[in-house]
Amino acid sequence: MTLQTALIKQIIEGAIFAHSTPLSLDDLAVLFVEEERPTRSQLSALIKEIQQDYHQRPLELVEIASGYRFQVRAQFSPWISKLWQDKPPRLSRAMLETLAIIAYRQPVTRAEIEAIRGVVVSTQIIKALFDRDWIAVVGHRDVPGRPALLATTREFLDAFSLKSLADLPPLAQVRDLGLIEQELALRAQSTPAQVQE
Amino acid sequence: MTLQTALIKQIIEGAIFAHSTPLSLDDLAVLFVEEERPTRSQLSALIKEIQQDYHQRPLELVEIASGYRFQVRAQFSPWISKLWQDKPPRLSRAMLETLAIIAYRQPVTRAEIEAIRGVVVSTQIIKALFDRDWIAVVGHRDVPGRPALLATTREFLDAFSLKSLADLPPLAQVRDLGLIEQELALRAQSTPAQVQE
Amino acid sequence: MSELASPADTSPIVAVNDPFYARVYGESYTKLPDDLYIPPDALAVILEAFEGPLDLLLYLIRKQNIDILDIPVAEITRQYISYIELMQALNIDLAAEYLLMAALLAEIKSRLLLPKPSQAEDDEEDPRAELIRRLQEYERFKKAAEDLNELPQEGRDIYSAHAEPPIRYLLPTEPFVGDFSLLLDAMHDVLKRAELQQSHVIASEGLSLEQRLKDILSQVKSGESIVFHRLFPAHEGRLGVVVTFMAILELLKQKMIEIVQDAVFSAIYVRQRLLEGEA
Repeated sequence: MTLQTALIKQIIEGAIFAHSTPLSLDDLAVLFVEEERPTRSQLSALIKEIQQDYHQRPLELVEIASGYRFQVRAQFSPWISKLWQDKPPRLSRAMLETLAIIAYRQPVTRAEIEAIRGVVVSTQIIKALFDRDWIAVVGHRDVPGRPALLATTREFLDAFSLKSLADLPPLAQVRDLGLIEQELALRAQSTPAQVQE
Repeated sequence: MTLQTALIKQIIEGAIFAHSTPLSLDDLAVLFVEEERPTRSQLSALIKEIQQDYHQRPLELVEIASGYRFQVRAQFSPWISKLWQDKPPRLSRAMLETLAIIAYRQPVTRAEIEAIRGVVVSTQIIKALFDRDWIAVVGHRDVPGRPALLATTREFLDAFSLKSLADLPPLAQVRDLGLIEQELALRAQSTPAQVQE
Repeated sequence: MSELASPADTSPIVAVNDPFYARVYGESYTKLPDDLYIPPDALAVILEAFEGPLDLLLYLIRKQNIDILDIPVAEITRQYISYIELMQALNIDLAAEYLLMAALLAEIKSRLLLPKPSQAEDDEEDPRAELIRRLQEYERFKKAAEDLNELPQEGRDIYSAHAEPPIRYLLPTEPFVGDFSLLLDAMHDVLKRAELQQSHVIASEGLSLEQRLKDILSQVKSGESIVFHRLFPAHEGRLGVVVTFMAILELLKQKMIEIVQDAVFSAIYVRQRLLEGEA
């Protein structure tokens, strides 16, 4: 490594700011010709330094799924949001539910989503999720009709500030079906009148 | 002004970073409710402080025609430009020549541009410059046909990182139009361009 | 994007975040009072506030604050069907799923009303089990969707920070051989300067192109890059400029030299062109 560490640090800081999407360590490494290229651990160490440097500033350098990005610290959002006249559209419940099922159950087919939600999933919702690059077709289920298998993308994780799917809020536990039946049977025995009108 | 100066400073710093186009003092002022709103001179003073704060960093807070923006310092370009491996197509030479003539000779008519370039200026070129909002009609020459007088816009200045037309390299010092074109072409690479002609 | 906007946004009837009830003009709305005229549109809004029959069922169950496992099927069925009937009475175009669910509930109710075969009890699944399983499953994702909505969203809660990319330089030593207009333009400037120097011009004679070719080559021979303008001795005036320029063009044509520039607006250099393989 012939470049000075200070210069490398400035280059990666500038690059993360200049690029419109997050940059991974690999993205950062290719900015340097081979003989000048820092190792991943060197890059990581420099990123930690930069994170320290911005400690007092209204920005933070965060790691999300596809890499590192600078973002304005959340406490300034009330003011910053005034920069835009139009508030971003709220995500509808239908869209959020569909997205949640894809996120937690991926890969899933549209029919499987419909089975869980109990209603038809509108084409517009699926299209809106594709438009945002939040979902992608990752294959086809080997059943008649070969329906598309849907999964979430890195852009989805980025949009929700997640590093990986493991960072999703835990899905509520379902009581085991066998237990449910036992329980139902027990309750039916103890309160047989309950189902009567 | 009930907000602490330190907080106002952080808000404007965050806002300039968060917004995709430069912010003027007026743009910054409206982030604050009236009773908290800093004056223009207070904002200016805070901006100077922020400029100082970034003295050691690879970016600088610069003022251009339509306001303030952060920009990565030019010396890091050799590394950071590698982020855009697939360079957007360059602006055509004809387009750049036309633009350079308008910039230095404004206001000019199309016929005058053609006289300087020695060739007909295609309608597509003029249209492409209008499409980018780099030129505008500012009047009409009082000659038969009343041809439109073309001039460059603030967007042109922004696109080429100029604060005002006075910041164009003086024509006397400019060795040639070709160099201006080179310069323009390079800077314009950051804006996706479709090549005319 | 129209499907993103909740219908509740534009109506006095608001599906509150808490999905277990709706509000009409601020009043908690849990059943359809007989004496209240509700415009059909408003009911459609209520219906749209539900994401389907499972959602409506969950709402009816939660409203009574009972465990899913304890569904009083008969009562829930009655409520559910009264909702559906009202919707139909108001000509609301019900999704088929709502009707299917009504049929399923009716079937479960009737099975539960049948006397249980005392011995075969273990073999037969409780008719509610499948419905409970589906309700539970749906409720998990309903909750997951709410959790997802709580996460910081870019553009809503989180603003990414960017700076303009640096102004780009030419790649160092990228030759622009062949860009003659560049040189011609540069010439203009040189000529202009030469004119300013006119008073210093002395009688110029014996300026030969051959000699100038050799001179230039010898200047760049060492591998040094020479600033373009330096090649033009000011004292030679216009003629000297022309001869020098022609020599440069000739050497370029013969590929003996090349013109390079390290950065925009930096000086133009002339240097010896290395042969293939020498570089």
